[in-house]
Parts: sequence; C-alpha cells; structure tokens
Amino acid sequence: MTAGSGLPHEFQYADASHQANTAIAGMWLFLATEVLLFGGLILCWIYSRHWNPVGFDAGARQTALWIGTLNTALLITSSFLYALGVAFMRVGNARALIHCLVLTLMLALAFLVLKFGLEYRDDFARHLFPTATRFALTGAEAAGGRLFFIFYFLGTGLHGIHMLVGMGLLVWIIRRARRGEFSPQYYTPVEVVGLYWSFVDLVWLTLYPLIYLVGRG
Amino acid sequence: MNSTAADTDIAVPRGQTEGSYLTDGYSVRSWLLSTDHKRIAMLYLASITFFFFIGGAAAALVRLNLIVPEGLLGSAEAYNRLFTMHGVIMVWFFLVPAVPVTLGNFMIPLMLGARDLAFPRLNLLSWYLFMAGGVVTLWALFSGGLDTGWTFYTPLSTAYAKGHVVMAVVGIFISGFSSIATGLNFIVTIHQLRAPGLTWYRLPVFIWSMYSLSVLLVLATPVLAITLVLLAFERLFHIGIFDPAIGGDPLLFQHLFWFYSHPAVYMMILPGFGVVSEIIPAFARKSLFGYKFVVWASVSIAVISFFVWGHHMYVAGTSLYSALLFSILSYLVAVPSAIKVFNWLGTLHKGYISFDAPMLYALGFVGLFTIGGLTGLWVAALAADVHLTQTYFVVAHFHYIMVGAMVSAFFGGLHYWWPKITGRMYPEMWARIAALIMFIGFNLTFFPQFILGYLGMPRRYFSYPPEFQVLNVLSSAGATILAAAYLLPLGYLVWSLLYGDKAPANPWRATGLEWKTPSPPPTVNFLVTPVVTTGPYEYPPPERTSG
Amino acid sequence: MSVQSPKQSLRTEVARLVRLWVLLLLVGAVEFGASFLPLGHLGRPLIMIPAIAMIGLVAFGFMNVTKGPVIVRTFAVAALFWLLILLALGSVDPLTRVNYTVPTPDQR
Amino acid sequence: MNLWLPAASSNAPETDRLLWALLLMSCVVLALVFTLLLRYIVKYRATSPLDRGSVSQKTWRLEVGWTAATLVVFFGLFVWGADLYVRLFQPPQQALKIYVVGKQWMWKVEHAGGQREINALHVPLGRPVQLLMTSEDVIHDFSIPAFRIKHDVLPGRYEALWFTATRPGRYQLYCTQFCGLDHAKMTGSVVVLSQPDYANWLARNGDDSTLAAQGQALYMRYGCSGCHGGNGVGGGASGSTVRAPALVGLYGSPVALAGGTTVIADDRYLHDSIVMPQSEVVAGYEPIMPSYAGQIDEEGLLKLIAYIQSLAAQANP
Repeated sequence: MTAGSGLPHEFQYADASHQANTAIAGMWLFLATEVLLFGGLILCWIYSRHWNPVGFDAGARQTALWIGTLNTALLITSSFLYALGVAFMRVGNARALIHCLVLTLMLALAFLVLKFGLEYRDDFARHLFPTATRFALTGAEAAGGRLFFIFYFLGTGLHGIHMLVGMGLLVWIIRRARRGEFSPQYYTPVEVVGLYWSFVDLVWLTLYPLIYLVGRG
Repeated sequence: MNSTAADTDIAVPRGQTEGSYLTDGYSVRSWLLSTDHKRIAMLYLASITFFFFIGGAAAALVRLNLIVPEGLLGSAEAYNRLFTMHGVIMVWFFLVPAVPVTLGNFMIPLMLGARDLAFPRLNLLSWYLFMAGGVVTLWALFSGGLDTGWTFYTPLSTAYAKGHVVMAVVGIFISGFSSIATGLNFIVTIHQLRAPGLTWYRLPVFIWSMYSLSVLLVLATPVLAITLVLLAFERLFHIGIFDPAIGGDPLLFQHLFWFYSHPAVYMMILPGFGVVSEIIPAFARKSLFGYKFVVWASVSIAVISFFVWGHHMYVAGTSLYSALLFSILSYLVAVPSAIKVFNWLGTLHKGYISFDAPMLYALGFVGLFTIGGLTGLWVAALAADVHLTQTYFVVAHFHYIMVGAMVSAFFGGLHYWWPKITGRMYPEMWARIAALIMFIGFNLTFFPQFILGYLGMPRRYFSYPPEFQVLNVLSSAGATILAAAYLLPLGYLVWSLLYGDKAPANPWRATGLEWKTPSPPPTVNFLVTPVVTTGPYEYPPPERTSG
Repeated sequence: MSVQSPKQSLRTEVARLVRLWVLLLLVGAVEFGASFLPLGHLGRPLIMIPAIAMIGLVAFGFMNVTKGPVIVRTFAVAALFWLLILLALGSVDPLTRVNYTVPTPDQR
Repeated sequence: MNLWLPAASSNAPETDRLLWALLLMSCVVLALVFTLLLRYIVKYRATSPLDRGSVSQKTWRLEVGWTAATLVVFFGLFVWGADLYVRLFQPPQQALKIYVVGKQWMWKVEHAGGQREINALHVPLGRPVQLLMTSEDVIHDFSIPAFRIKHDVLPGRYEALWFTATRPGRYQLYCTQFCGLDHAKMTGSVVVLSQPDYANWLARNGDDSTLAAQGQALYMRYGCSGCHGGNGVGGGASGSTVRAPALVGLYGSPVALAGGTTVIADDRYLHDSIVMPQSEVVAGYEPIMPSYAGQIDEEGLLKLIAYIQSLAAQANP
C-alpha cells in the first residue's frame, strides 16, 4: 500500500495510508451494493426462465453470439490493461499508466460501439424490443421471448450505464495522471477506479452467459 | 486503528476549535454546504420532523374517516390515496431514516472518539439525495397521489392503478441512494475511525446497532432499487417481467419487494434497540446485563432478517415448502429480540433507577416492544397467519413495533442527547407528561385494532360493517391523544432552544466518549483525541448520600 | 517484494498479469465451447460454472481482494453471502410451487 | 359490538385453539416482563436505601437458559401452525368444486350445475367444498373470517381453497388484498345451507342448463366443433378437413407436447390452450388454432373447461 508519511490527508484520518485503506474499503462496500442490485435481476432471470422455458431460450437464440463473445474478450482485456497500468504506476512510470488507461478507454469505446451501435440497432431492426407490436417471435415463443428481451434490454442497459460512468472515471483519472498528481506513494484514486472498472467487467461476465450461452442449447 | 504516535503527517486543519459547531458560521450557506456530521444531523432532524408531521396528518385523516362505518370522507378514492401517502411517507421518509441519520449521524463520531465520519462529503450528498427524493415523492403525492398502498403490488400498480405511480417510485428510488450512502458511511467509519484503545467489545451497543442497521441499509436497499426500476419499466412500457399476460409472475415482485421491506422493518427497530441499550444503563446506574449477548443479538438480527421475508406471503400463493421454510426462519429471528428484552430487565435488576423522561420512553419501549414482538409470533405461525394476515391485527402488530417501540425510542434518544446536541436542558416535567400521554394515547389507538383484526376487519378498507364501529371510534379517539402527545415535545423542545438552561458536558453522569466533550461539542469534536481504557458501561454504584 | 529491485518486481507483476489474462481468455473459450454441448434444459445453467471461475480470477487477480485491509475480504464475502441468500431462498418458491392439481381420471 | 367470531368451518376450532394458545403464551410472557419491570422500578428506584449486594457477572448461564426456553416454545408453535397449514393444501377427494372469478370490485361464483351468484356463495353443510379461483385483472383475496381461511386470487393462475362448513348461517366474505377504488365494496356473504335446503336452492336457482351445457353452447358458438368435431370426437374422426386433437377423455390425462415434454391436461392447460393455443401444442399437430384471448372471458373459459371435463366423464363413465 502507499507509504503514509509526509502526505496531506483529510483531518479525520490519522495518516494518508489510513485514508487510502478507507477509500478502498468504501469502494468494496459500494461494489457489494451493486452485487445486490444485479442480484435482483438474476432472480428475475431464474423466475422468467423457470416459468417460460421454451420461449425464454428461444429468445436467447435470437441474440448475436459473436458480438457478445467479442465484447467479453474486449472487457477482459480492458481489465487486464488497467491492472497493467496500476503495476507501472506502482513503480512510478506514469507515462505507461496513461498509455494503458487510454488503451482501456479505446476498448471500452469499442465495446459500446459494438453493443449499442451494432447489436441494439440490429435488435430493433429485427423487432426484438419486447414492446414491439410485430414482435419477432410468435406463437409459443412470444411470451417467453418478450420476457427474455425485457431481461436482456434491462441487464445490458444497466450495464451500459455503468460502463459510461466507468469511462467518465477513466477520463478523470487520465487527466489527473497527465497533471502528474500521482506518485508511487499516492495513487489511491487509480486503484479505486480500477476496482470499479473490474467490477463492471465482473457484471458482464455474469450477464454474458445468462444472455448468450445458457439459452443457446 | 488510527495511531497518533508519529503524527508527522500534515493533518489538513478544518474548522475552529473554540466555541461549538453551532457558533461556527451562521450563514445559510454554512449550514446547507456544511460537511460537519453534526450540522448534517441537524438538517436531517428538520427534514425528518417535517415528513413526520405530513405522514401524521395523513394518518389523522385516515383515522377520522374510520369513525363511521360508511367512511366520513365520503370518497374511497381520497381514502385510498391518503393511506398510501401515510405509508410511503412514514416508511421511507421517517421510520427508516429517523434515528440513524439524526442521532446516528451526530453520535457515531462522538462515541468513537473520531473527528467526523469517514466520507463527510458523501454524508452531505446523502442529505441532498434524501431531500430530492422527498420533494419528488411529495410532488407526486400532492399532485394527486396514488392508490396502490405503500406495497405497490403488481399488476395493480403497473396496469390498473391511476395516479402518479412512476413519479412516487422515482422519489423513493432517489431516497434509496441516500440510505445506501449513509449506511456505507457508517460501516466504514465504525471500522476505520475508532479512538485508540476502543476495541470492538468496548464499543457502546448504540454503535453496534448502528453497524447492524447499516448492513441492512447497504445490502437491502439496492434490491428495492432494481425492483422499482422493473416496476417503472413495466408501467411505462405496458409490458414487464411481472406481467401475467406474457407469463410473468406477480409473486416475483412480492419476493423482490419483501426481500427489501422485511429488513426495512428491522432497519426501523434496530436503532431503537441501540438507543434503549444506552438509556437503561445510564438511568439504572448499572452496566448493561449480558453485553456480549445483546451485541451478538443485534448482529444476528442483521443477518437473519434477510432470511424471513416469505412470512408476508403465506396466503399469496407461494409454494407450501417455501412457506414452511420461512415460518421456521421467522421464529429463529424472534429469538435475538427476546434475548434483548431479558437483558434489559437484567440491567434493571439491582439498579438505582431514576425516572427522567428518557427512562420513561425506554421503559415504554420495553413494554410496547414486548407486546409487538409477541404478536409477531402470532403472525409467524402459519395457520394463525392465514386468519390474521391482511387484517387490522397485522396493522396493530407493526404499529406496536414502529410507533410504540421505534418512535418512543426516537423521542427517548432525542431527549437523552438533547443537552449534548443543543447545549440546552429540556423542561423535565413537560417531557415526562408528554411521555405518559404518548403511552396512553398509543395504547388506546392500537390495542382495539388487535381485536378488530381477530374479528376479521380487513386493512385498507374505506368502509366497514357497522359491528366494528365502537372499536374504530375508540381507536380514532386514541389517535387524537397520540397526535397531541407528538405536538407537545415539538413545543417545549423548540422552547428549550431559547430559554432552556445551559447543559453541562455530562448532565446524566453517563459513561461514553460523547459525554467527555463539551455540550454542544466543538466542530472537531475532541480537542485532544481520547484514549479508551475501560468497557462501555462502567457505572459505579452511587456513593451512599444522606437520603 | 522488498528485496527485488523495482525493475524485477515490475517484471514479475507484468508476467503474473499476462498469465492471468491468458487464463481468463482460455476459461472464456471453455465456457463458449460448453454452450454447444447438448445439455438438457435443466443442465444448461451448468455453463455458469466457468463464468464463476472467471469472476473468481478477476476478483483475486485484478482486484487483489486478498491483499489490502481485512475488511475488504469481509465486504466481498458478505456480498456473495447475501447474493446467495437472495437467489437461493428466492428460488425455493418457484421450484417447489405446484399449480392447482387436477385429480387423475381414476380418482374422480 | 360483539367480541366473538363464530367458528363455522372444520378448521376454525383448531385455528382458534392455536390462537388461544398464542394468547396464553403471550399473557404469560407479558405478565413475567411487566411484573419484573414494575418490581424492579419500585424496589430498585434510586432513592430506596436497599442494599443492592453484589451483582453477579456470570450471566451466560441465565442467557443460555432463557434462549433455550424461547427456542423450544417457538419450535412448538411453528410445528402446530405448520400442521394446520399443511392440511389447507390437501383438499379431500370428493370435495364439491365451485368456480370463483374475482373481478375489480365483485366476486362471480359459478356452480357446476350452472347456478351463478354475484358476491354470494351458497354451500352445503358438512360437505367439503373446494373453490377454484382466478382473477380477471389484479390480485384479490377470497377471505371468510368465520371459516378462518383466506387465499389470494391471482390473474393467470388457478388458486384452490377448500373448507367444510360445520354450522348453518350467513357469514361475511371480504376481499383482503388491496385491489383499487372499491376494494372495500368487494364484500359478500357465504350462506351455509343444510343438505335439503341446499338441494332446493340449487333447483330454484339452476337455470335450464348446467355449466357443462352452457359450455357446449359456447363450444358451438365459437366454432370449436368445426375442428375438434361435434362433442369433441377429434378432427379426423368427424370428417372435418382440419386435423385437431380429440377432446373426449382428455381432462386429467397426460398429453404429449410438440416440445417433447408431457403435461397433465388440467384446468390450467385447457385455460392456456384456449387463450394462448400455440404455447403448448400437442405432438403431431400443427399450431394453427387461433387465440381466443379477449373474446372469451374467464367465466366463458370455466364453462368450456366444464364441458370438456364432462366429455371425459361420458367417454369412460
């Protein structure tokens, strides 16, 4: 962790490392609340799939598997790059950190372009939005299909919002790194945003199989 | 554990050290933008009181309507929207936030020997989120309101209810984040900012109950957030995950809703346990009986309260096995509450009891909570609940816990720490009168409802069969006494702000770090960080005075 | 870490991260492949096992849940425990709920 | 003002015994808590010069004692409550089946013999009655306090509730799940008649045709016979060009579905097959049946199901 001596810290902390530990603990607790937020959605997935097995899986087969899989790879790589950046920062190489973060940002942009640019537009074109009057799936698969796409749009939409927030934080960290605010002794904000970014990756790692893979059979 | 030894770091100074937090800036801006936990607690106290009287007014109109069997207000529409307003305002804008954000915000740093909460700016954001949610919800309620009850059951709330459902849902959604922020702040503070020497088993029970409460706040509220998003989605797009027409399950909404709402009722009572566990030792001059048992009772309530939500749905159509499972778990969660009551009695045993106002509220709490808790066992028994659920028996049960126990504890805590918060003593005689009137008015209001419930009078009924009228009139009469009992403290507490005599640092000669700093405390709480060497309730027996 | 020079500690850290990244992609591939196995309707959720493995890798590898203050671990375990409570206890009802059953012809 | 609720069903006395036991237990605990509270307040008030003596710190023996006691009492209460509750889920075999449809702010009751009631339910004395309930809009709750029973009525599902009336008379019926504007007006009365009176009532109120007969009328009017053949003999047999499964002997027997799974042809299956015909297509048949959602209300569906059920009875008496 960061050595604590000689650094400014808020008045209610004994020293800077105490404040750093508190910030990290605070972010982990916030991530615990996010786990419960998406947990509610997973319970919806369990119920909807249990009561409408045929239709729900039929809906899952309509999703673009290659976009989902590519996006998963992109997010895993972005998490890796972020961790790489932190490793460089720990030894004081701020320039390498900035490069890694910019790359992470590019991958995130690619994810959003693939997701909302390509996949959502294709979904709307194929009348997959659950409220569509001429819904793509008919007959036995209509009800379960609509339920699946309600889960799909809510899950990926909520994850998309978290991606945007994460990218905002990334830009904020990149600007602070450029201003040289970080040093091997003090880079807590980089770590805290890294936790949030990896968590957004975790959410996608759960949504990806639930949406693209489980119903594929 | 913060170490003060090598304090080579530059502590960024904040605020002056002489005078009190009240004299540290008088401008509106110094209040509305303050990150001092004590000032934020005062802002919350004002908001809480405002919402309490709005919810109370709605309750008064509901009781007014039930004086005659055909409904005095004349329109079921108005009645349905009134009891929904009473529910929504009271649950989310008074009961859940009341003790933690006012007394908790003020007392946690003081009791821990800390200078402020871990994230002061997050604390201020929490108040603004609370007010934003409150304004949106009030706007929804006063521009027509909604007739779904505070439980928002689908498909009524999503397809058939008229009224501003989505706006109210958005308001509650925003105030949910205020709860999460407060809970997060408390948990991290209690872990990280304890004074040197203040080990976990030297913490006052109030801190333990704030910790357990924060676990509930932080882990249950997000599920409410996603439930409200799903509900708003279904109402706006006329198609959703709970819609039976497309194979959705309305019981899924009830599961998600009660997964939050049962921990929510424990969020309301846990602070009451904490406050009473502080007051009883202080006024019995004796250390808390079975400290470790009371502590682990609070923590186990925080965990087990997440296992029991199914007992709200015994007749809702859930499966037999899930009902059996939730019933046995509901009996399990009642055990810690029983342990607490026995330990409070154990504390009174061989004590030196004085009957100041806080003690009257605490004793009232013990009595009324015992009745509320026991009737909880009635509705936890499956067959009894089939008869009693959705009737006035359940209304009486949860009002005994929320109003009888929780509001008494809130007033008890308010009076107990009033000298520390405002530096003024409240008028003792008036306070005792108010406590007694509240006790009488409360019992007259809600005890008849147990009988009404057994006789089968359903809840949320605008009109009812004539044979229930006498008990309803009794209940409405009690409500007027209760309303008077709530206005009394508002009066004399405000009066004490101006004319109350100056309060010493420790008027009750109580133990606890909060009494080791002047009343009202300076902005930095402690001029020198205190070092704790003893347990929480070391009350020496009083030396034999002449009397 | 203290004995190694910063250059060496950087190299070991980068190597660890690269190994972790490759492992993640591999498990992802396994998960992708498993989705084509002919598992029955009830067997499909088994595809979540590699997903959970990847989550563990990210949590331990990139987020360093085990390094740092102890309460980080308690918060992570608490989040998992409460999530399990919500999903497990929440699923008891639909999995054991029996719709109104009709007496079979011979019982009538 | 009466403080006494009649116990008019077989499970009412048992539920009352449980409630009395709970009341007794509560009074004992309250007496214990309140007497201790008052005794300590008087005996140990600050001004009393009584010598308090030493205060024992070994508290765990007491704690374990009262915790164990509460656990035992609670477990006993759980078992008692659960035992009665389980019986509510096990209707006796020969229960008289009556259909109930909840609609925003009224109860519609359909007897097998075709008698129809609004906000009223006439039942025979001493014979188990099983209510098969569904809702046309929101969640309602069929509650009879005098019988100590209630059960939510959900849209899109059939919920069952059974009881055996043991005392004749008129008892109050409520809707106890908030369902909107006139939730308070959605009440009625349950009339328990002795066997002969019940038979007379059935005769007096039965219009010409039983539920099944009315179902047959609907079966003809909506053209079901065109594909399923006159009195449900099946598409091929009755010479109609369209191939549709036979309905004779269908009710309660297993049906192989196109997806490979089999399902019992119960009320839910028949209800869903009429409203969403393509949701569970019979194996070997094309999903060509049009949906009647919105055209036939819940009452009509009950009649058609009763008719199909009567076909099963004729086929194998």
